[in-house]
Amino acid sequence: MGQEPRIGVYICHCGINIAYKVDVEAVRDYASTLPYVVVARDYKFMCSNVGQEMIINDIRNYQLNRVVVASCSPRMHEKTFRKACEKGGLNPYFFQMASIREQVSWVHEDEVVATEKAKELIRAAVFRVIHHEPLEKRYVDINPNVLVIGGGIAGMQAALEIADAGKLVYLVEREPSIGGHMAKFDKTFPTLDCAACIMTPKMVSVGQHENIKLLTYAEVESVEGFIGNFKVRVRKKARFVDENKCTGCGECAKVCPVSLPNEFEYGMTNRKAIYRPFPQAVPNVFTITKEGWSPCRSACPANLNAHGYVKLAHEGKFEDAFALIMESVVLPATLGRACPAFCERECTRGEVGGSIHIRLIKRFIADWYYENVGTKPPFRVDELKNEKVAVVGAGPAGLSCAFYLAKEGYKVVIFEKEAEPGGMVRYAIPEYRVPKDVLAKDIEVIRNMGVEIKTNTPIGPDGLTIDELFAQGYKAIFLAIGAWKDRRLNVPGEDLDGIYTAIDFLRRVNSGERVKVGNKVAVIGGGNSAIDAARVAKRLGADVTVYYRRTRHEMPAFPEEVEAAIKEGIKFEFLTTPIGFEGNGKVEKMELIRMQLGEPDSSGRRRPVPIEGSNFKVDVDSVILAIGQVPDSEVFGKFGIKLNRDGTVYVNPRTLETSRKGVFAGGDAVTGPSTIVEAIALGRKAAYYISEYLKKGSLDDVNFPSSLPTVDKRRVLERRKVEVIPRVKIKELPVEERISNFEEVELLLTEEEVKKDSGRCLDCAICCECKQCVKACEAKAIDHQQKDEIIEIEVGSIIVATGFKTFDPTPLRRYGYKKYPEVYTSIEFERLNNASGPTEGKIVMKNGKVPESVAIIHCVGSRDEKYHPYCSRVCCMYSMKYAHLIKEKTGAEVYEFYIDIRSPGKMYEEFYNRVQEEGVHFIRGKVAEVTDVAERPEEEGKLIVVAEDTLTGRILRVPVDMVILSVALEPADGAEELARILGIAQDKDGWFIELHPKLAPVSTASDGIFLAGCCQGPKDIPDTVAQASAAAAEALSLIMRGKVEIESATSYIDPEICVGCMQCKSVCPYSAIDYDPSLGVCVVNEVLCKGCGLCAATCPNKAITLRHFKNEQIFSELEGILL
Amino acid sequence: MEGKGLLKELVRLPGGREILKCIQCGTCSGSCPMVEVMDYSPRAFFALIKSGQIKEAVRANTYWVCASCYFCSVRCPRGIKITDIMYAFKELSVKKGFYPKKEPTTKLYESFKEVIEKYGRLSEAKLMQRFAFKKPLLVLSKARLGLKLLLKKRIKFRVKPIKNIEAFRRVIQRTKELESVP
Amino acid sequence: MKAVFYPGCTLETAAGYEESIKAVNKVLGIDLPELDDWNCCGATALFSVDKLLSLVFPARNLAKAEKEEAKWIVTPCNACYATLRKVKAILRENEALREKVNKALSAEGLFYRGSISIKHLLDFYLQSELFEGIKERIKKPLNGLRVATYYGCQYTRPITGEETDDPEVPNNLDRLLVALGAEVVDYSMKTYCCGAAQMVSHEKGCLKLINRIVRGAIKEGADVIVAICPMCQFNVELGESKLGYRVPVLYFTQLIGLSLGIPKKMLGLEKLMISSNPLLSKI
Amino acid sequence: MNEAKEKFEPKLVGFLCYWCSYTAADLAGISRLKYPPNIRIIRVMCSSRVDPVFIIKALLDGADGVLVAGCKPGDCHYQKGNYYARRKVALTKKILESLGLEPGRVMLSWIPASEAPKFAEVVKEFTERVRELGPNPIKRSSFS
Repeated sequence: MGQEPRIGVYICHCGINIAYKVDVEAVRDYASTLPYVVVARDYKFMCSNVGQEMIINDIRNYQLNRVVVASCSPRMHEKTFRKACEKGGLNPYFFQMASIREQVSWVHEDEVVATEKAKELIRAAVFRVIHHEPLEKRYVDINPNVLVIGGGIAGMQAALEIADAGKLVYLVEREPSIGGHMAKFDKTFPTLDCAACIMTPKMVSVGQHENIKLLTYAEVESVEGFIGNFKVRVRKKARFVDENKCTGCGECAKVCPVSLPNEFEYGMTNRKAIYRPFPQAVPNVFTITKEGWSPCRSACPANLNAHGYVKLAHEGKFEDAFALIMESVVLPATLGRACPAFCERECTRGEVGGSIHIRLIKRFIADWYYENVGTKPPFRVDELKNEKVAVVGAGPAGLSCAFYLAKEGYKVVIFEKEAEPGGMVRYAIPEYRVPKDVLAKDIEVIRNMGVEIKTNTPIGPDGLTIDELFAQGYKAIFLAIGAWKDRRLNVPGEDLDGIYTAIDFLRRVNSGERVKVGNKVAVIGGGNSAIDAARVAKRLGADVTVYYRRTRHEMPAFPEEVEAAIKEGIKFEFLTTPIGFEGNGKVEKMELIRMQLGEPDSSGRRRPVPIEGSNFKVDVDSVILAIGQVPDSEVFGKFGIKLNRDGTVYVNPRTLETSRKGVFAGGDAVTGPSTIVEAIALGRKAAYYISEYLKKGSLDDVNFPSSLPTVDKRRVLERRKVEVIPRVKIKELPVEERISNFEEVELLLTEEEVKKDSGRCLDCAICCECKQCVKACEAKAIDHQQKDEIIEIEVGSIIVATGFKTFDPTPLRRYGYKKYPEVYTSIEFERLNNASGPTEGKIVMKNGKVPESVAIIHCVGSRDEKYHPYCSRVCCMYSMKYAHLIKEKTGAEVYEFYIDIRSPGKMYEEFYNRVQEEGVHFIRGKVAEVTDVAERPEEEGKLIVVAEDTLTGRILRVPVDMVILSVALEPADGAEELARILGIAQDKDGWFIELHPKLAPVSTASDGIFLAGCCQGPKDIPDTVAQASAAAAEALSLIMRGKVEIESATSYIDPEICVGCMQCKSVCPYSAIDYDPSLGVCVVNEVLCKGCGLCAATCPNKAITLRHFKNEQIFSELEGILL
Repeated sequence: MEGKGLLKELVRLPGGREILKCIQCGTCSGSCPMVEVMDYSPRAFFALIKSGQIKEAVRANTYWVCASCYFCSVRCPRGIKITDIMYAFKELSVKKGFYPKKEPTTKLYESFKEVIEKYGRLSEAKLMQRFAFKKPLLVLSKARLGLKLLLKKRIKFRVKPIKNIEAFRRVIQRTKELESVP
Repeated sequence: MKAVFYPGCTLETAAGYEESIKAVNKVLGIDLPELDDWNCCGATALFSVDKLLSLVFPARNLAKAEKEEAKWIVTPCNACYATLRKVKAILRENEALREKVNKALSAEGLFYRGSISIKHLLDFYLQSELFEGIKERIKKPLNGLRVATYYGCQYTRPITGEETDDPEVPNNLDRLLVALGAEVVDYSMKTYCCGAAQMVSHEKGCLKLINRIVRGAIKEGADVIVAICPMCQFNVELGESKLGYRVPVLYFTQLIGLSLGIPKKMLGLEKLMISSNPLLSKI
Repeated sequence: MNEAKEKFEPKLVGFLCYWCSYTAADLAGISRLKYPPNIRIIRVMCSSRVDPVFIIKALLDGADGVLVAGCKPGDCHYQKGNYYARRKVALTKKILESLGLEPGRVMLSWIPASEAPKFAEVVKEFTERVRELGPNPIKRSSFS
């Protein structure tokens, strides 16, 4: 403890802030009775010079060696009083502060209680200060870089001030351009000078200043550290345009097919998905709004960009649409007919008028292309490569894989056992669904890409082997042998004549054979091939019944196919299954048993179980078994390729590699019977991995390009009001015609219908990645793959200038905002009046007419306890600005409905007078409501503003053409989040709190963080700019100081006690503790130590003390409290 | 009755203190369906009180013609429960007996009270009969309507009191006793 | 979930409200017993002249309902609805008054706990299961009928925390009628006051109010104004005949009845002063 | 006794981290929020400095309850000190139970700098809770 403590205690009245609750004299008298207290005084303002002098003199006169001040919070004046002690020749750490304002007088009602609490806190401080020790000062260097958050007028001003002083500024703005609200204004009050004329040059100089690092479309994610040394992480959102390459020419926007409400114009106009908020934007570059993938695209197994080609179709750009399709799938014309169209099931339009005819649009695009362009591939081979790849099987999977490899430049040969390529599509899908010539064109495109198809060349026993293929120099092999082997029932009589398997049956019909099915045909099964077989048999003139062992609900066949079958007069018998066939040589009778559904099986469907004794027989001429297929794959087993139990080929699910190196597999051969589009998807995936394999030899760290998250339909429907538009009706061949032939059932959409239906697209993802912009961009600036990037910066101080947003008056239903089109918010009117706004500055109504009378309603959302109790400060003035502009531009009658006119400011009152003299009607009364219900003839067709003229006591009904709501200012979105990140405080209304309203108006409670502009509270442009300069000055003065004093409270390890267990070392967040092996103890590196005290609390032996927060100091403080 | 004293009393009324928060914006008056038949609009009425012209205020019919649609209360930017204050005034004025004699509503409400205290329920017919004693002309003017309603079987002259009318009257009696004790 | 019905004094003389409620409940198989021996709630009038009594009267009904172990007390009248809600709120806030009131009620051996909740008949029908029931039983959807939904002021006001809809622009009745197939017009006068009891003493002033209520409906081309409160219906209909308008004013239960195919006789439509025939022919 | 419980005004000690909770307390003052006067605040730089010994000492010296408050998880000014604080407080509660003291007398709370109302709320709630628990038995015994 050193020499005998001599303590001086000083109680501050803080004007009356403390004195009105705390009996300061009583407290002073009490303090003087405390141990070692030599002198105790009270004074009005201890923080004033006089107060400080008092301390300094007492130190000298009474040889004080300890000082306690009871006043505000240490955040406020601890530094002040420490300095005072220093001046008095005392080590500043011989000082302790008791907060009796923030912690007593301001928060407690009862005077007596408050006084008692004050006494205790002072007692605690006295007890504590006794144990204080001298510490030497510590300084840290100030990093001279500054971060400014927010690129509005405040942020720009601050940034320029600092940059001009030669210091580096990072300016972070979350919008694509700087400029903030002021960039939206046309004129500014009271001088009516044009905002653009002030803003544009400022914005340009910010954009070009060598000391300003501009980070637009970026947000601060986290801030660590202290005054002088902050570490900041900034997320730079992907704008999908290279800022350095983009020249701002705008060609991209011209071709972008997606438009949406323009936020900058508050939805009064539309913008494209690729956009620039306004022509003078800085940086003058474009940005793409991309919210992920549209549901249609995510739903597609091949992730085919339906959104994209639907938009292009709408624009009539069918050739580009075809190219876009071919980027993800082959056989577009086929898919346009026979695809289950998972996309349409997910289409958001489904909920508002029925999904878009995505499949038929694809069909139209393909047919159009073949008719108008031919079958040349829509894109060129990237660059030719030497490697050869063999593909086994010319079905959808094989063709797809081959096509995309060929596109990459590989030499690809397909080996097909059948006479014609196309696999199942060619041989199992009936003509009436996919005509052969259509498939032929689809395949022609693939051939033209350079793919060679060898038909009638099986691989296997009666052909080449895998080894031979490798021997012939093929570097990789893709197996796409499909699933052609029909499952069997294994019941008696299954081998009788007249019993076909579905695939075999369809194959024979599709090969042109006239199959005799007789009159009564039974089809067994519920899958797509069952339905196909049934409909084909129907067309062969038979009376067809489908027998399925489950119910319609469980049928795997596509609902629409089943529908069509029923339409065509095909009968269905559910919950029945054959248990045997009779007849001599040829089948005549079929015995069936009824089933009922039991427990769900592995497939999740309820397993059917036979009902005892429910057997019955039916007469049949032929039976078609369509109970599923499996790959015909044993032979490949022999080639050393691992197979699964069900005969499918085993592959690595990620890379599609088989057990044999260089051999890949996909399609039905891997998945079992599936859809065309799934096969094609696997084909393309295989192509990707094969190509990578051939380039890299290994696929360990290779991954198929990942998909984007799917956009949430709800959000899409909330974006704007969506009215219900029914889908275009499709025409079908009349039933009687169909069943007599194999003509295509579904008829084409006309070009008009395509354009109409595609026009219903809701642009779920906003950007549809149609790549038109890429095509249009000379500068090659667009990069749809761009990702968010995290930028780490280090600064010494931070200026927050995040501004405000305007109040949304929709909840104030009585003013009819959004109900009556001629009711505008003030900020909307700013745009309406702006020369570069939606009407080029003409003040006109939605119907184009000039308003003859306009009402301006003040205090909308301000001075209202239900919304914002505060006055928004700028509304009166801008309202009068509007009044002037409206008069000037239209000569309309203008009515200002106000409660009180607030025009405190240089030349403001004068402006008020001017507007009065211009003949604007000032009506003192808050508007009760705006209605369109006329009571008098002159009110017809107008908006009637109802209010009491409080000066005459009359109730007025003023008919007007246009109403402007002068809406309140509120804290910007995300203010709360930012407050948390920065550790600064918000007041009850959400504005950031300054350290002191008078003495430190732009500082915050966190040292080194300053405020500028409306984020601290509503204010006009002059005040904002002034505050911005002030904040800049604060930051600069900090920089000029070069270093800043920091807490000297660091940890110290007593080597006598330390056992070197290193627990402290393990917990220290700043790795400020090292182990000294020579001594076997831990040592604190004081430069790194930030004095949190974690180590001290952790040390099991209590070998660590945190200076100024030592145990005995805390303990004695406790005793002081609890005595 | 001394104005200042009354102001104190008003402020003590439930929600009464809120009167002092009024910023005279006139939203209440603009929203008031009955404002046209009021001597003073609700806003002006509050102005009288705030400026201490209490006597003038209580003589006004403002609070009596309040139809209690609560529009003002919903819309008041200061969150003043205006309608409730109007009720408080009515009650106070009855207690002190200074309500505007010419205001028919007061009579109507009295008749109303008499009827339900007698029968436990209201009957428009009985109400009108009683009201007739107090405001003969006004009621006479409604005769044609009465006839029309009668034809539509929408008037019942015979009212039977509620079952437990005795118990009900006891409750009323007890209430009155309770009221007499402050 | 037991509910008791609190008709309020004006129901029996209201133009077919009671009849239509009974008929609709019958079709829907709803059992909504009338609160035994209920008394007048006192409405606006009593509140004005006698504070304590104005609390005791409604409290008596609430206490009786609680005694019958009802969870809800359902009323077809806005005034009753508002009064009951208001009294419940006051007695919730103010313990002293609650004690006083219970002292008074003890004279009849009653005690008010404050457990009961108060429902307007409209909200009662809008409970999901009942609402579904109505939808299922619709026989004659009100297609092509343009309706103005007139809620009156006291359905959503005063704000006591028990309201189910926006105080200025409610939507519940709209939902119901849309479900019945009617076309609900964008009606600005939904919650504008009809003048209530002031119709007696200040007819002139009130007619002005009725005028804008009706004009608002006519402006949107409504075939009918739909009311959910006897006082509103009475005033508007009366006002119309004085002002010379002919827009029928029906109770929402009468429209439910029509959509359920209940014969007009059983809905008391003949009691209306403005004939409903024109719109019947429209359906 | 019951009477006594009515009147009992617990004495509470609050160890507040300087960066978040202490700031919140200041803000509560600046916003003139009212909360029970029972709490006495001791400033620590980080909640992790609060050694279980502090808490136990406070209770032995007769505090009826101890509040430890720090930054919200993830916002600690010293990166993750508040997580350590959480463990330390949990540990302390165990010790108290073994001493036969209600663990309810110790409370840990995250109070961000900007959430003055929360601070006031926490103090109210904690004061009530401890009032329910009644006077600290150790103190009682020491007086008997």
